[in-house]
Amino acid sequence: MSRYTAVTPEDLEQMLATIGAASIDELFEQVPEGVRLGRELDLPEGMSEQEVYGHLLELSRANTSADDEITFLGAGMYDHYAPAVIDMLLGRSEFLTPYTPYQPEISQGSLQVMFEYQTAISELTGLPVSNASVYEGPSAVGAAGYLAKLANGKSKFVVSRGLHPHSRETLRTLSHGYGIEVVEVPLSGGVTDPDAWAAAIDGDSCAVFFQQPNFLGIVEDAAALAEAAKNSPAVVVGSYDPIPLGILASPGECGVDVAVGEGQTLGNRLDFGGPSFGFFAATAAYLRKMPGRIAGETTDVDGRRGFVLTLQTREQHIRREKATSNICTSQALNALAGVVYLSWLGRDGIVELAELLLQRTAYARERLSGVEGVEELFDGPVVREFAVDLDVADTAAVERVISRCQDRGINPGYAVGRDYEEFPTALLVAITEQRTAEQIDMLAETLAEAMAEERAAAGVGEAAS
Amino acid sequence: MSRYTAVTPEDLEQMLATIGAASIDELFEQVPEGVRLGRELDLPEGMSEQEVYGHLLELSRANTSADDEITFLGAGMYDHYAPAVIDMLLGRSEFLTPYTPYQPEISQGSLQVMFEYQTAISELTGLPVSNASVYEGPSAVGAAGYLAKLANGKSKFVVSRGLHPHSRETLRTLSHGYGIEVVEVPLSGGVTDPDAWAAAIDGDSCAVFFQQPNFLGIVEDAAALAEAAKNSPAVVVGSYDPIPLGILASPGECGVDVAVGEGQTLGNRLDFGGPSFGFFAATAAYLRKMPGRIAGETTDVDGRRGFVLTLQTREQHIRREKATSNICTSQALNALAGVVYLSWLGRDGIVELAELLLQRTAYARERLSGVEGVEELFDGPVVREFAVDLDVADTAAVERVISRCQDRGINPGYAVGRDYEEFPTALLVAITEQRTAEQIDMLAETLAEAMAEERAAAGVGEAAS
Amino acid sequence: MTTVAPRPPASADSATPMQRDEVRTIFEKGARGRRAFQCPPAGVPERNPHELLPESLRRREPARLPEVSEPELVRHYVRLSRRNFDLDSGFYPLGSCTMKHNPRLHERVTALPGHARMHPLQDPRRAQGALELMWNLERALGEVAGLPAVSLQPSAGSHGELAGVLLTRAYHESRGDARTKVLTPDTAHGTNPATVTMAGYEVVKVGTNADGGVDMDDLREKVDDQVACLMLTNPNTLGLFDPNIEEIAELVHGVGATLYYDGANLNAVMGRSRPGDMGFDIVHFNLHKSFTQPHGGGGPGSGPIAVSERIEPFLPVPVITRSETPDGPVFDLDYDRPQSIGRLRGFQGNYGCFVRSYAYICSLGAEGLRDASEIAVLNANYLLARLRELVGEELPLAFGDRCMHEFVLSGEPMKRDLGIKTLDLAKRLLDHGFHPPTVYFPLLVDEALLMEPTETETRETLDAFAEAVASVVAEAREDPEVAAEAPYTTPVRRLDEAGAAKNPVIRQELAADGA
Amino acid sequence: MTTVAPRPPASADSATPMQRDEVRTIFEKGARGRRAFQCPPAGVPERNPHELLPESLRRREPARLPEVSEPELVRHYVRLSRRNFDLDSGFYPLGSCTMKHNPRLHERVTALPGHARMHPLQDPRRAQGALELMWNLERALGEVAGLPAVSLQPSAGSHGELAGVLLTRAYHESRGDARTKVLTPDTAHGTNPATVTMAGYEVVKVGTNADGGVDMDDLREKVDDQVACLMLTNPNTLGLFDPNIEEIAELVHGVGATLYYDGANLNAVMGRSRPGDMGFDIVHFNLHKSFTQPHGGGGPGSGPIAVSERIEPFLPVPVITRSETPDGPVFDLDYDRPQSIGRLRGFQGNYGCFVRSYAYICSLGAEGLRDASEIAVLNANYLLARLRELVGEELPLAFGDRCMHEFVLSGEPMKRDLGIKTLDLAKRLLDHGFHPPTVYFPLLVDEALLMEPTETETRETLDAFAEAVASVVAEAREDPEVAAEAPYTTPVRRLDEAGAAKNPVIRQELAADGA
Ligand SMILES: Cc1ncc(COP(=O)(O)O)c(C=O)c1O
Ligand SMILES: Cc1ncc(COP(=O)(O)O)c(C=O)c1O
Repeated sequence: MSRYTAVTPEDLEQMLATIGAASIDELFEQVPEGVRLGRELDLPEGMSEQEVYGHLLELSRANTSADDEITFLGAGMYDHYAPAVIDMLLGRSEFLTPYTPYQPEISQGSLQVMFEYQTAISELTGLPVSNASVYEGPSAVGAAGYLAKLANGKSKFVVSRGLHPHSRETLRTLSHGYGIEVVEVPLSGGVTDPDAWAAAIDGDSCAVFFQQPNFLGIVEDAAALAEAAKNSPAVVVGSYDPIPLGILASPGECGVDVAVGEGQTLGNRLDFGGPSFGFFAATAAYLRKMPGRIAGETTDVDGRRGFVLTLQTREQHIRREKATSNICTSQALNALAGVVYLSWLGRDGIVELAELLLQRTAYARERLSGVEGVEELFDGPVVREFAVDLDVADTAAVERVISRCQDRGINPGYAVGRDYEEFPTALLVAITEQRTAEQIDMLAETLAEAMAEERAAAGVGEAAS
Repeated sequence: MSRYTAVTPEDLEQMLATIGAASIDELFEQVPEGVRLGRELDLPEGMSEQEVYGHLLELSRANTSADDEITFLGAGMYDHYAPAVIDMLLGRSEFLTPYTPYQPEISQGSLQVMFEYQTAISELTGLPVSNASVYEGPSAVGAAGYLAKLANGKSKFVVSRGLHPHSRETLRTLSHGYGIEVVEVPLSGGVTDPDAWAAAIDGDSCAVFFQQPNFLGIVEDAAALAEAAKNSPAVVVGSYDPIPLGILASPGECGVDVAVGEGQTLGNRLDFGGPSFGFFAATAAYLRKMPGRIAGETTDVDGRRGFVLTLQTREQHIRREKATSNICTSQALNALAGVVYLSWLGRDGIVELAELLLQRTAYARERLSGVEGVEELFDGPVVREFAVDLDVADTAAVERVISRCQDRGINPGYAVGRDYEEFPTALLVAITEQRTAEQIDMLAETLAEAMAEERAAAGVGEAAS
Repeated sequence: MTTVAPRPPASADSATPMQRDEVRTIFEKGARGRRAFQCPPAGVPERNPHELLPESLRRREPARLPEVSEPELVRHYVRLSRRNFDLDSGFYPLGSCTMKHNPRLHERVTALPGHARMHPLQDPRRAQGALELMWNLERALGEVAGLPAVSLQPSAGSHGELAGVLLTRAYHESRGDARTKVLTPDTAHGTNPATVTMAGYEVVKVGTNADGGVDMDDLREKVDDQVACLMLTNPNTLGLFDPNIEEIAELVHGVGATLYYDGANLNAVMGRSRPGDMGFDIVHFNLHKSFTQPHGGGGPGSGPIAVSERIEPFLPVPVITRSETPDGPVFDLDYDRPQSIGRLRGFQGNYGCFVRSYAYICSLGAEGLRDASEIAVLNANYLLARLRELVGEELPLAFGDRCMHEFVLSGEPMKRDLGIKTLDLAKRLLDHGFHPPTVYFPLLVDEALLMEPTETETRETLDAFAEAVASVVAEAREDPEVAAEAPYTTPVRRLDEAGAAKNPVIRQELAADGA
Repeated sequence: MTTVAPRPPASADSATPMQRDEVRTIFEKGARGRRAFQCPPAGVPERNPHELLPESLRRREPARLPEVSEPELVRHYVRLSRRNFDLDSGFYPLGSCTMKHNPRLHERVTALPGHARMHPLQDPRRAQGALELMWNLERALGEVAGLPAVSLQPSAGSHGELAGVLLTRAYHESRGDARTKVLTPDTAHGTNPATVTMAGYEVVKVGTNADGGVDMDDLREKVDDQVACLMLTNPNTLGLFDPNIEEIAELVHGVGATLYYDGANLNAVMGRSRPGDMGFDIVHFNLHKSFTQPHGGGGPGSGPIAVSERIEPFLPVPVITRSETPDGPVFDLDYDRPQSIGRLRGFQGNYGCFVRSYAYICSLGAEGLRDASEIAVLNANYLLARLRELVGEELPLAFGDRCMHEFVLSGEPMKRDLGIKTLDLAKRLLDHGFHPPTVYFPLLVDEALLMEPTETETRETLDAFAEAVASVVAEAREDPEVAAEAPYTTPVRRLDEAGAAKNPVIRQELAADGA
């Protein structure tokens, strides 16, 4: 008998008798013979709990995690500290194991969490409307595109190249289906080229997309980018990193219509990329075009305050082919982590944390720029991430430098050239509150060593030193 | 403001006003000036959560844990697999954070757990009466001694040298207070010398103590040991390893009066030695002499079934100097792990697990006896642990051999000579279900290498090979 | 409406009574200045923050996040959690959702730092464990589906559907074949038609025949060379395996369309029948159903897809590769897939979910997976038999005679004869401590009740549930008002959903402040 | 007794109603043959088990442990857990117990494999992290106590007391001084006299004066050269700091006795006053009180002791040592302590608790510890002030005017004037969602209520509690029967404790079987 099932031989006998069937096989007679498998699946034998644990532990040890090296790798997900309360709350059966709250009377926990989450995201973005989460960052950008399509039916997405490559690719994949063209606007001086941006926006623009801070870590002039779209039909979509929003002008303050972003940094694990959540907030105008679940406040028959899923006529289970999105299962648990994290940080804490990132990032930028063969790529303002340019041959050389650093226990960041042919030798370095001044110093030293090695191997500079 | 407190400056002002005090200092005026500290404690500054986590992580990495080596170290605590359900249940606020269940109406969870635990321990030991836990194994032996003293007031404890050295030492420490003499009975052929045992027991014997399996891992003839005390006033106390009890004759079946033991193996962590729990079971005769909490079944005013702390007139808070023990806070959470573990194993599972240990231990014993310079110390039956004798000079040499193995990633066990001058070169090897046949083979190979090295260094045997 | 509804015996399962009206959000707790977070010192030479980030880029209004101490934070959410019903403490026969037991082992292995603390952009050479796990999971899912290639990327079932329809589009386009329509049965889950629209196709509905299967005549009529795909759930949302599946596949393939398998009901047939063998080209899995992810109150999930040879070139990037080397196998991520539809999201998918489902497959093995499906079907048929025995007249089976892993009862007779609706029954079941089944779905059954017990429930639980349903029906025979006003024992009772939608309050209003 | 007691408004804090009478133990669930455990294969050549372990040593009757599947196991205990009140969801002003917030960080760090998976007999050279942590904790506790040496070994407060009195005995014996008596005030906790007996001394009680302190005349009378020790709690269990502490110390030391500090109330004075400075020779700490261990429903705890120079040689073995080497400090365990009283238990104590309390001390630091005590005292005085304001007549403060971290009210007037006892008030508070204070302790106050709010509670909570007490009193003024029959909203109501003790059923009866 399996440890997860409970049918003893006596149970089986009695249950079959009640059903009036002679065997389990009889119950499967519905399945036409031609499509019965007729053999056991070709999979390994089942294992005991301890063996499965052992196997998964072994696999985990074949990974170099953020516990195994000092990592400055970011580029969309960041090694922030998530407080222990989050583990505890997310581990509670009551939050972990229910389905989507279809029965509000016995789901007030999940529903109130959604309401609180929506409030927190609304505060953070300065926009009045938030849903209860979408899958994650890049697909949230895609979802914003679909909202724009439903809203104005125009034919063109104007996309800053400062938008994360995964977001741009996702947008392209999804928009191919419903037939919207994607036009990219280049960066200039590390930010979205304002002239090219203005020039790309016209009466056919369905939506415009930028990222804040952009992929290179630089803070865009979001208000100006939004302003440029003002006289077009385009929905202005900003993809935001939420922690810097503690100090950055909010989407609402900048005239952004839809603010989305990756929620991993808000109390979620790295988890090799997921699950995390995407947040999705908008101006009131788009309330009834929003994708996904939304919780609303109401009262019960006795006049007690309560919460329900609301505006469900937007959703697939009611509107089917006319729904504003096909999303069903979303990321409720990760969004719970998000609102707990934001409540943990608190009103003052998020400012302090963002200011801390600002200081440490400035320090790291300065330290690395002092390394032989390393210089600042652009000098715009940064909060938590910045790019340097390495004086090496090409992207492959950057990757070798990274690898040399990793062999010394430090992951220096991301090779920007993997996604940007215009920055073949750039390295993107991310800072979190977990990266101390001491570790930043170690990074500078290690990078210096790795650069020296790489340049020696390539015959550049003081080859022999 | 600290993250664990909540008094804002406004709160403080208002609270002091309500109290009618001008300052917090005023509240401390009760403390005579002569004993006020008048300075800050000489301790480091407080740290943020992430910094404390980092510090404790660093300390943990300076330890070689059972995750960092393949360990055959036992001698009282064993590296068993505890299922994940235990972490979850013990992490639930409802079990983790209440105090002792003084208010039964709102403590039925804890109380029913105690009742279930008592039932499980009673089944396991074959004795009708169990308390809800004591601190841990050796002090449970001490507690059994005190029970015997209260029961018959005799003057001598007869103790097998097969009893864990920590238990013997604890018994000696505690009995010194109330003035009972401790007499040790030697081992013969690896088990308690039956003649010496019989000879030591007389009309002054307050209690007799043995361990099952004994410290060397050998299964004692518990029934015979108990039988030998039959015509004396002595309370027969057995200290049992609970998992082997899946197949070993139970204390109840052997005529043992009080069965105690270390509960760590029942779902508790190693934790460098604690917290775990001690179990304490007895024949009905000793019910009203038991130490510690006992839960009992009863009904409420509406006739509903419920549980309460019972027989409290034994306890310190009621009987004060006449109490059967001074124990108050005990090990409820660890006992919860115990009953969950036993329920997880289940009736058939505990037999299967013990039989598995039997087989693997036999295999390991055979494998190690085949290693050059290693032979079986005694050949009595063993379930989960056994001793081999190393052909080396002394206990220090054994410890060097152990260390050489550890440098190769394997901890081969415990140097018996640390506690038994009569077995200076013995090595005690423990097996759990986490030690696979493959790991046992590795142990044999590693031990062979380490022995060869040690003997080479000492100039014994085939020195150069 | 009578004011004193007969109430069930007072119940209280908890030792911390919370007054029913005590509902305050985290924003209504705490006080200005309280905090749970303590910021570590920056530890670097301080620079002028306004030089680092000019005023013009800074936010003017603070985000008014909650201000609570850690104890307040913990207490708020622990108490709030208890206002949820959950699978770990009660039966959850929510049809189409496969609420099977979530082994705690999975939470343990997922939390291992080597999994949980892995950055998604880690060099694949230093992520061999993760990639091997994903590779193994892909192979296992492919074997279960009977299809050769798998992408783990989609984030949930509906995301998998979108991937699948976009794959279909890419496939047809690669052949220069611009099609316009996708067929979906009227029993389909709402995500299917919604997906079709999002992928730029027109939805064409196919009817259901008297046995609950696809109406073959209707299908024959609608299938033509403008049809890109037929999306099917099999067993379908009535819990019935379509006996014409082979013919359906033939028809669809006959016009060059693809056949898409909505895998939400895979829990019925694992190890007994495979979509690939039925002729499906594309399958999505709901790892959070058949492969037991805890559902988290609405996610996360994971919706991998398995595809046939001809669809494989179009799979999303990156694709995991495995090459044999002298040092053993090496895994990598392949981005160089010229025909790929591209990405559907960031990184490589919901890896945390992969770890759980992989652990599940390792635990069960081939036999265990088959066993799971068999017991799921056994349990469903047993529950069905018990309910027929007890309330067969009031709640007849909507279609067929036996079921697969779930079944649909019609509440029509109950409504007609006793005057209580399916919704009333559902609400009254709450007072019995059960989560109700899925209600009013599938749409084609009036007053539908879709029940899926799953394999992890005991016979005793099924009996107790059947008896609870029977007792509600019996009670309604006496007094339908009881159910009509249920529930009585829940933290709140029936909520004004219409009012909520009409006048949406979807965030907390906060006091303005000048700070 | 009236049958229809007036009931408070119905309450339900949980979404899973459990019928009040649904109480089944794990032994009453499941079925023969069910299991949650799957045994791994032995993987070794199989030997005849009966040869390995002869029949004569084998058990005849199986241990009839529960037989449940994993889902049944989880559901049983998750549901059971909700029949507990807990600190994470409610106020717990249990006097003398210091139910302060348990930071979840502590559970996280304790679970790190390098702590949780450490074998206690690991070679100290490979346990440097653990030993350093213990060393650091010893130093910190010593500094808080104002005493030079610490042993972490005792498992709880009462175990620390036993260690302390045995140390006293060893100390006197080392001087050839056989003493027979130990003094304890009548306000002492029960563990004190119980400990004295276990350590082979006679208990001599010392009275309490009108101010709630030690009766100095009585003390002077009883202190003589047969007195081995005076055990004192300071502040005492009335929450009062003894103003004569310096004189007491002088008297006790004057006859050559030791002074023992029961540290259960240390939370009042951390960083403000130190037992060592007051003249105490031996102090026990309850790490599970002042240093915030979660109490686990009755443990585990940890009861380290700090001692003066003259007591140090007798500390239990092993003792942690630190030596400076060229490679930095090295920690070790020293067993070679000829004057030691020996061991009190296995291994080195409850290390898991040390990790938590060490983390706590690291978090708070010097200032934070002082702050904790200050706010504990502030909160207690605030609650006292609020209660005086609201119910000062019915529940007057038993002694003194202000308090330290806790205080004792007398329910005497309430009983006399309103006809409800302290017990009734306590039970009625359950319906308000509060854990009652400690009742009927200390013994010398009639109808005592000992309240300790701790520093981690908010003012709002203290207000709500005070108002709840006031509302119970007000209600009793109307109708004392309400409280007399309370509680009403709990899973069970008043239980028959007398019956339980008279006819003890302390384990489940199981059906006999022949298997
Ligand atoms: C039949 C069916 N198809 C598709 C879905 C959508 O899956 P998901 O919620 O994972 O997006 C569901 C889930 O409810 C379903 O039941
Ligand atoms: C004043 C006092 N002394 C001693 C103790 C005993 O401590 P422990 O329960 O840790 O054994 C307690 C605990 O309740 C107490 O309050």
